[in-house]
Amino acid sequence: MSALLEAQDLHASYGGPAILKGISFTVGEGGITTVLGANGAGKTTLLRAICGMCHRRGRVRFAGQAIENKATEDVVRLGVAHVPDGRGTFLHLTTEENLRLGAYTRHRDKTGIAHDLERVFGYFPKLKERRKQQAGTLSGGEQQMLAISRGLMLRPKLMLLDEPSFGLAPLIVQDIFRIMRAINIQDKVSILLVEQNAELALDLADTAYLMETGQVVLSGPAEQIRSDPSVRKAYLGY
Amino acid sequence: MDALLHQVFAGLASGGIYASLALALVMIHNATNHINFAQGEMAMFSTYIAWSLINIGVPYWAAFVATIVISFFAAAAIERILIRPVEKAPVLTVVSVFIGLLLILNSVAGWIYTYTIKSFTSPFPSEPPFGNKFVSSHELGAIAIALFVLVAMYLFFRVTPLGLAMRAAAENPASSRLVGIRVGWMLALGWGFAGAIGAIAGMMIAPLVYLDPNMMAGIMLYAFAGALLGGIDNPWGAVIGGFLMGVLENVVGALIGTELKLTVALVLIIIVLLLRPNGLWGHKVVSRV
Amino acid sequence: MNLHHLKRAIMALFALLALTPSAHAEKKYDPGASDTEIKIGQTMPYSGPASSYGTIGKAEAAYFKMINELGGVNGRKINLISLDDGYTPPKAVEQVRRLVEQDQVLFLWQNLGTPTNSAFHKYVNSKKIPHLFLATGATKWGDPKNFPWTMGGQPTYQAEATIYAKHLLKTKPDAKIAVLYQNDDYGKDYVKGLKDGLKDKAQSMIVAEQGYETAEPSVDSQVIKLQSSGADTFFIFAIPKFAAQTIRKTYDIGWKPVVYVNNVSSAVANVLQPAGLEKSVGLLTAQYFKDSHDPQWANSTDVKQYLDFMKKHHPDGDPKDSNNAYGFMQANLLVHVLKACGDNLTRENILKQATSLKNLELPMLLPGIKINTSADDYFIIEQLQMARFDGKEWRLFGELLDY
Amino acid sequence: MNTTNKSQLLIALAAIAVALVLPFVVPDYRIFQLTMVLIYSIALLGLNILTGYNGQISLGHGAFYAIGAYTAAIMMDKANAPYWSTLPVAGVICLVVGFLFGLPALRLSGHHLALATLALAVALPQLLKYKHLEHWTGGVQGINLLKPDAPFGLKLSQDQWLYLFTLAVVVLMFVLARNLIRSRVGRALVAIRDHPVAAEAMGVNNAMYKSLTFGVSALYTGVAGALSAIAVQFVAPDSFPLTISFFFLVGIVVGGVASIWGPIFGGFFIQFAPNMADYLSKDLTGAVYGVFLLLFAYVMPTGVVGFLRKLASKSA
Repeated sequence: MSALLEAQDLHASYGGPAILKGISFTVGEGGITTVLGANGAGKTTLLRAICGMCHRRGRVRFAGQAIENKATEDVVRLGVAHVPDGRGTFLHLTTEENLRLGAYTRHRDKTGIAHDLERVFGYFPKLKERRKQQAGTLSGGEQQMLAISRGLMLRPKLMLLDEPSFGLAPLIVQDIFRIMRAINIQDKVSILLVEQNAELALDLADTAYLMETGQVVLSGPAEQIRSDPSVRKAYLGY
Repeated sequence: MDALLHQVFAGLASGGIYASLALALVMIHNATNHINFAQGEMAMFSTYIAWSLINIGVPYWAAFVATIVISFFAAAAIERILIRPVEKAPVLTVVSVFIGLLLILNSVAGWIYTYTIKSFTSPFPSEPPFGNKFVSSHELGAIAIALFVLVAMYLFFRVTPLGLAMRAAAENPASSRLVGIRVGWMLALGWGFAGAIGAIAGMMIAPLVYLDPNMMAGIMLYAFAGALLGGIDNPWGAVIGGFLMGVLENVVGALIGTELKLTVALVLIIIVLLLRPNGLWGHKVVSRV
Repeated sequence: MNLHHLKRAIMALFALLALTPSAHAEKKYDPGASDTEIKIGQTMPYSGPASSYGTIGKAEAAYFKMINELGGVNGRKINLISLDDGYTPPKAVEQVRRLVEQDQVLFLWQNLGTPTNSAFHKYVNSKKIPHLFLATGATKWGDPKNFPWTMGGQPTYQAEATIYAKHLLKTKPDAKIAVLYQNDDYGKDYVKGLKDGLKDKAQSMIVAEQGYETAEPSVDSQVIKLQSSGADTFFIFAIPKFAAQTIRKTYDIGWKPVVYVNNVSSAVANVLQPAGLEKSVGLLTAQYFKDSHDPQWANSTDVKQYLDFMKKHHPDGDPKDSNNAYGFMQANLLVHVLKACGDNLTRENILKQATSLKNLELPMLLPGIKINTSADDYFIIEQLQMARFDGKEWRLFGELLDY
Repeated sequence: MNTTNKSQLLIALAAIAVALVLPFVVPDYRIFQLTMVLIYSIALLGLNILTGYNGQISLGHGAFYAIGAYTAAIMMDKANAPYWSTLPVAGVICLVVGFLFGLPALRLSGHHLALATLALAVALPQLLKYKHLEHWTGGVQGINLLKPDAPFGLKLSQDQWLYLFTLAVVVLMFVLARNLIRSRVGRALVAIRDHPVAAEAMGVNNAMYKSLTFGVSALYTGVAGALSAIAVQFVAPDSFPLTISFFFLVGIVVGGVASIWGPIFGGFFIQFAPNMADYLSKDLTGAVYGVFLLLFAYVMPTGVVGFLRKLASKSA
């Protein structure tokens, strides 16, 4: 499996103290990589650093291109869909408008967009019901579905997902993770998943990294990480 | 009764003025979430540009189009150069920049063109239509143009991807970048369009109230009130709000006298806003936390 | 007459003055005066809502610059310190105190605005600083008993309105009157003058009054209301912008009353042209100085002087703006007063000279208007002449009317 | 008392010491200007309590300033009331008006609140000129007042005395404001500004607090207005143009939003920036003032106080 995304010695900050202190990782082409860690470990910043949403230093390559100096929208245009924490919903716009915005970079492709809309409605039929509704009125779970769908509308090569399970009921979380796997397999989208729920994340991922205070402390295939005693104790609770 | 009817028509005519400037306010609001207090002065300055062009012999419609284009680029440049540095500053700082811009435009216009009033050409016939005594051709024409701008703007925001992207950029810049929207350009574009709409408004207003550096002071207040009354995020609402404002002001003046007409009109609007916090036709925003 | 001639004429005047006895009198100075300089203070609305009047101060400064280049007054340069008050009373107080206490001007001159001057009226009188020829037409500036140091600088609004009242009573005693006025001291002074002039008939003759605020975009609504009152005579007491709107609207709605428009808003270029000359036919007003762009004065020497002055010395200003002509005339008047003071440049003497003008004729004033003042008459211009607009120019008619 | 509190107290005492010396070393006309700075800073403090700490934008504080000024003027002119007695009355009247205005206003937010307050500022001059109130307000002509002499036979000029009197009021008002902001009430205000929903959930009565804030804010501005009437010795509708409300807003931005010291700097700006602009250009006075605003926004987007804090934290 060749690397789709590769970061080396990545540092990041928001102008103040360093949040990422030189970390390296890769996301394989077609694979699912997960980053685990406690609150404040720097997981969200890691995703933001890839997309140029904070000050960063180091090397990041995506699909063979250096992106460490690219603006957010240019990284996105290369095919990186970032589903941010807090879901980034356009609350005043309708569900459908939110989805159309996902496909903004190829807004001339009318038939393609229509097709993709149907595809995401296939994954999340709830969204079709809420199509004309203001997105601010959707429930938390629906907004998460909307956020993932919006990312999909980009037809990305890589999706960055920031805690998709956050604040959602277990059943909905399972649903979402099932669909993420489907997206990975059917749509050939590689995934970088940041998650608190280590159990679920390790089930889904093929590779895992463990972060503590801005550094990678452990990495390897998901199975191996799962069996690591310290991880079991700290993150899996058994 | 005839007099009251006449007041209603006069109110509609002034309402058309408020509506056209209100549209520029809606444009910037939808693109940037700000209320641009300098909008009136920008429109005034655009009108002086048109006046200068007409004065050196450029035919009216050529000057009209040229002014719109110049205003578009000038407004976009203002956003890029003057507003961008405070993009991330607290909203009050931005308001302060707007006030600064207002003062600069007003003062520079007075310096270049002096404060004496100038008549401004109307593209419409000088005879009132159908021989009526209620509305002049220009007033009717100005209303028609305001409605035309309204429809164009509505379609732009509702139907085109660019319009959608602009609304998105205003609401949530971070998310917008994540779908590939160049937010900086959306803001500049929003200002550009608002500048262009303001220019149209100015050129329609000036023949009625005459061109002078302070021409927009009162109009801006009414446009602001009208836009909020109708709903600042909705061009239709803002236009209807503008017309309502014009009629309200005239009818109140006719019924209770002029001494307190402004006060009464404003109190009425605030009562409406208390009952309908998003304006009469604004979009209700419900958000879950 | 070109500039060269103007310069020569002024120099000749100086030569004459050098021969007058006062020039040899003992030199006496109060603060602000010296062998080389006369310091004068002024507040003007260079910013704020009344900034359109700022050009008066600029025209006056330009005039003194010209005079100084020609050698000044009795060998002294005029130093006009003109400060912005933004047309707000607190700022005016502050700036006047600066002028008096820090800059130590000899006297104050042409301060603009009723509210602004009102704010420091008492202060300058308690300090005994001459407060001369104010650029406002309120009546209270002519009260030598209570405020001996303050003098107005133009016909009062009330007096002007009284003249209209008299004219109306003579020509149309059964008129039904509608009044449009600016809702501030300026407009209300006119209304008061009109009512005073109509005396006991005011109640019955005035059938409708409508005020407007300067912040209002248009006065269409007021005009319609006034029309519906059935009035056949219409008084417009407004500033140029609203007067032009009113004249046009009155015509457009087919209302044909006898229209009186106040002097401030009677300029052909600034008001009647924007309103439409054909819509202005028959307007009445009272004048005291020449409208520089009225064709009938095109050949008069002083108007040419004025236009020449504007071109050479105040090129940023609009010569059509009657405010500039006003400033030109006022600066002229002041130079006369200062010359008359000779070398006795005390505040007392300045006031004395300002209050003993006899039959002075000034450029830009209508032919025949003479300035007379005395210790108990502080009004400098007390003559006006009625005029009717014929579609091209104001036709003066009748006598000069004193008040 | 922790170290920042201590150093703040030291700065405050030093500032008061300088302020006490000033009237004895500068001429009367400068004292008058400094008195105006103090007066503006009280008004700005009031606006800052509302806008800075409670997050409600007001474009209409000029109205409260005017109400305070007219209260003082009418009391002194019609009832021969001593000047000092007008301050509490002006404050209470503005408190009540502000509170009553705040009651409905709290239903409005953002732009709508801005419009409602703007309407207040627009309507007030009209009311002052209203024919049925003319008897009290003096209508368009306004009211002239006399400046108070120093009491107890003190050998002070009128300007010196009024300055010292104003300074005392400033110190009192600032101490009260500081205590208010550091109290539970103050924390509630900030909570309402930052997390309205959460504040409500935690049992903060938003509605009550917001209206009260409006009232207190108006009280401050009203007291400032009363002082201004005494200092300027004149009130008229033209003393309170719409621009004054805008300049108050600008003043808190320049000084520093949500800071106790900001209003002092803002007061200096409101007082001296127009003079500077006038000094630099007669043709473009307004434009120069506008450029000042832009420069302040660019160089010190968080106001003078924010700028100083940044400098201090960098040097620390």
